Amino acid sequence: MELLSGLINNYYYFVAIILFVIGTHTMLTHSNMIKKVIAMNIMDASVFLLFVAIGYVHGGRPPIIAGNEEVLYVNPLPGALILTGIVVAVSVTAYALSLIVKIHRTYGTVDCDEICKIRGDE
Amino acid sequence: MRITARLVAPFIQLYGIYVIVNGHLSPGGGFSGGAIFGSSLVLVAISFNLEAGAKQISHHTASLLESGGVLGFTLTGLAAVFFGGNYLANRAAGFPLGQAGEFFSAGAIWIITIFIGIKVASTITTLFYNIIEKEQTVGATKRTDK
Amino acid sequence: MVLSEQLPALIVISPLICAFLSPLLYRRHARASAYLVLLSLLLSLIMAAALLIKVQRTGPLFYQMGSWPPPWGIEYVADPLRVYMLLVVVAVSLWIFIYAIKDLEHELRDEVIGWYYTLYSLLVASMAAMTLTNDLFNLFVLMEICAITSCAIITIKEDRECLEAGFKYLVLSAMGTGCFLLGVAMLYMVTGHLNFGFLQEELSTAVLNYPLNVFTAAALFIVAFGTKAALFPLHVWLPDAHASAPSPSSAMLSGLVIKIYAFSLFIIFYRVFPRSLLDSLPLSEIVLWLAAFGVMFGSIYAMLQTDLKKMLAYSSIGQIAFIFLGIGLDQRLALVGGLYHIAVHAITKAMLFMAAGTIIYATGVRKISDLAGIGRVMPLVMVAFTIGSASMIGIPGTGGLISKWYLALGALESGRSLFVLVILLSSLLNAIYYMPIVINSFMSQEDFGHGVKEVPKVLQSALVIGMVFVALTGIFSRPLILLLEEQMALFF
Amino acid sequence: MTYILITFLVFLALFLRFMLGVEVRSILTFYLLGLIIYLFSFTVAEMPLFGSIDSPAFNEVPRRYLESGVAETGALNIVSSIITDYRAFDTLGEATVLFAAIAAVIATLKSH
Repeated sequence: MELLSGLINNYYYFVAIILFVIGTHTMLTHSNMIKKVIAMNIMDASVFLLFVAIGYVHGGRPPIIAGNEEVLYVNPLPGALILTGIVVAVSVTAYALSLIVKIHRTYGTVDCDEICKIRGDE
Repeated sequence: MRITARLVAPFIQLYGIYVIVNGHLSPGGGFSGGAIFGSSLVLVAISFNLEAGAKQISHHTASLLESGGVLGFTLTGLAAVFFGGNYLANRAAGFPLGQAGEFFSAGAIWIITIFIGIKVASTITTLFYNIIEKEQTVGATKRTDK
Repeated sequence: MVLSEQLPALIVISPLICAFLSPLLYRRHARASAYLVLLSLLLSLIMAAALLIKVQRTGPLFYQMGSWPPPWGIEYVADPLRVYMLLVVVAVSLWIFIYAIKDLEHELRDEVIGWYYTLYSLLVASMAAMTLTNDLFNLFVLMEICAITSCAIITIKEDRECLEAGFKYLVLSAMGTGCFLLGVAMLYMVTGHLNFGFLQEELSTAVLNYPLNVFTAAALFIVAFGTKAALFPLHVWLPDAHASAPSPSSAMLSGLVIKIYAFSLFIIFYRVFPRSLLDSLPLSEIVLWLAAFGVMFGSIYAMLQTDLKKMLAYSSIGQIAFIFLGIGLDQRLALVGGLYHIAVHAITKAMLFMAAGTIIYATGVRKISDLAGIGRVMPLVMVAFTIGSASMIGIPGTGGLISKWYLALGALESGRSLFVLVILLSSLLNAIYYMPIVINSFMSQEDFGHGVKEVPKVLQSALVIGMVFVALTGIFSRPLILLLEEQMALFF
Repeated sequence: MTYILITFLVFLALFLRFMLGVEVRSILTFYLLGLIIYLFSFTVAEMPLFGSIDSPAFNEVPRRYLESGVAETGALNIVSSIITDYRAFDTLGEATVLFAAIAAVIATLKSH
């Protein structure tokens, strides 16, 4: 019961973890390369979700200081870190996609199993 | 479609620049602004053709801007060392902070944001062109084969 | 402005600036671009040496990026241990680059060589920064630079095998960084810090309130760095990637890139997790057993290979496991051995890959069985190969013996004589697969049956430098061992 | 203690299953990942409460960013001031990643 109430309270974190596992699963079981790249993005996105959720404070406002009155702002650090993380994920995706374009041109397929078959035949 | 693109593109570009230069005052910054600006160039290229897009920013300029953007960032950091701070220092290196909330404020942040904006915009266009151009040449050779 | 205070940043920045300049420069002056990389690496090397002297004289240097004190800004730390690693990285990459200038001409097309220089200097910069950084998130960003560039120097070759190997490497290392970032998120959640020192302080209390979070983070770190450093069951990407890459890339990847992850894991174990946590968790036990399996597995698979570069790649799996063995034994002398093995293996394996690359350059032969009699045609290359093999096996007088000696001493001192057996057995296996090549190449009755091109002076000189390096790790190991012992005394 | 072992073994098993056949592989992966979710759910239940002001992450670090960020960097947008000032080296690394991606893409696509 304690487990359940903990999960309900922290369901943001739990969803992020589930997404992470879905990403891992897709990455490991699907042989299509495009799907692998999508799974990679799901994994990254889930971690970003977790990170940003850490920074949230109930009733907090976005950390853009306006005026001098006392307002509660959310934690700005995770947001800033994730901004970096997103760009990193984008560049990895771009590189992976260009690699797939190249692989498609040389092998004529984007399926890992078929590529293994082609290489086995050589 | 083309008319819309031609109509909208300058506004998107203007908005991108606005987001970049106001990065220290409002939500946004180099990354988002650069992405907006870059995608406007991609939009033009998609809706017309590659040459029209290339007219807006040529291949050579893009790669020049790209290296220049990061290099500018690095050199800003080195300038901080030169002025007596540590690497990438802002206040400690004596960059003028100005009055918070004004347009020209926050010292090195302002400079760095612009460099990032240039870098990201050129990156998006270069990525797009590199992947698309190869596809086109491959498609062209295939057609001649037939 | 005191220049010597700024060294940690400048060492990283020098190859970075060079990386940004070289695509602009290469279009007009191809040669100048190569010299620029050479110059920047040399500059970094000189600065790293200066840093080592300074650090040994005045103690660790804490460098605050942007002049912000640690919990708010990013901190770089230069203590003798990290600077030792930094020196290994910069020196070995400078030496490999000398080899690369000539070797690349026949492996890559002209247009991409400029980009290769860029990627190479980015890789060096990221690795140099990874040795010094004291911040978890910064480490993540640097790991991604390292992952992208190290994949790119594989896939740059016009070869379909490279593409597939590169993709596999990219996907698995992206998974590794995903796991790492999840671990970072969990640690950040319970402590609120990213700086190593502050984390260590906070974790000793946080582990009482949130034990599972910390344990999961530790497990995720092992998975992440295990994937990236090819620890035994997570090594699936390595043989293809290292064997199919251009020879300088193979030397770089096998020599430095996998080591840097092992070193990062070591730093995280001992600088982030408090001592009490390490003692109460079976972390090092897991690493230890995996490493022992890896040692045996890598050696046995290497014996089965017919391709020269593939054999060297499998041998890397066995050798990287020695470093993890040092971490796993969790004992002072074993750690000295493991960390010394980083330098030894970086130099030796890089030289072996260079020798293999030179053979491929001159003759085009890749199969081990075709190497019979090559020693009489290319004596210098095979002498280099022999010296490298000797160090791999651990023949007396070589660096390989010293690191294995310390590992065995450590294993004995912690009462785990089983692992002494593992070390001995793996040396035997190494001898079984390295010695036949050497003996065949010199003693074989039949003549070498392939055409031989002349080996350029640059490649020869790179091999000579390599031999000197390997000899140095054997003969003048004393100062380095002393430095490591002194540093290890801080942990125990 | 046992927990960490299990988590780790599960990850190991994930990689080991490359050696099995396709059907066994997918079923095994499915169960293993179910197990991982189950294990992780304990971790999640133990995490600091979501959105709470007392969570350990909301310590002196973000407080200083929020309180004196404007005075110290001159930027109203605190996220901006973190990425381009307090932790500017991360951002330099990030710009470098972008540059590396471009270099990698061009190098990969040109080499044919």
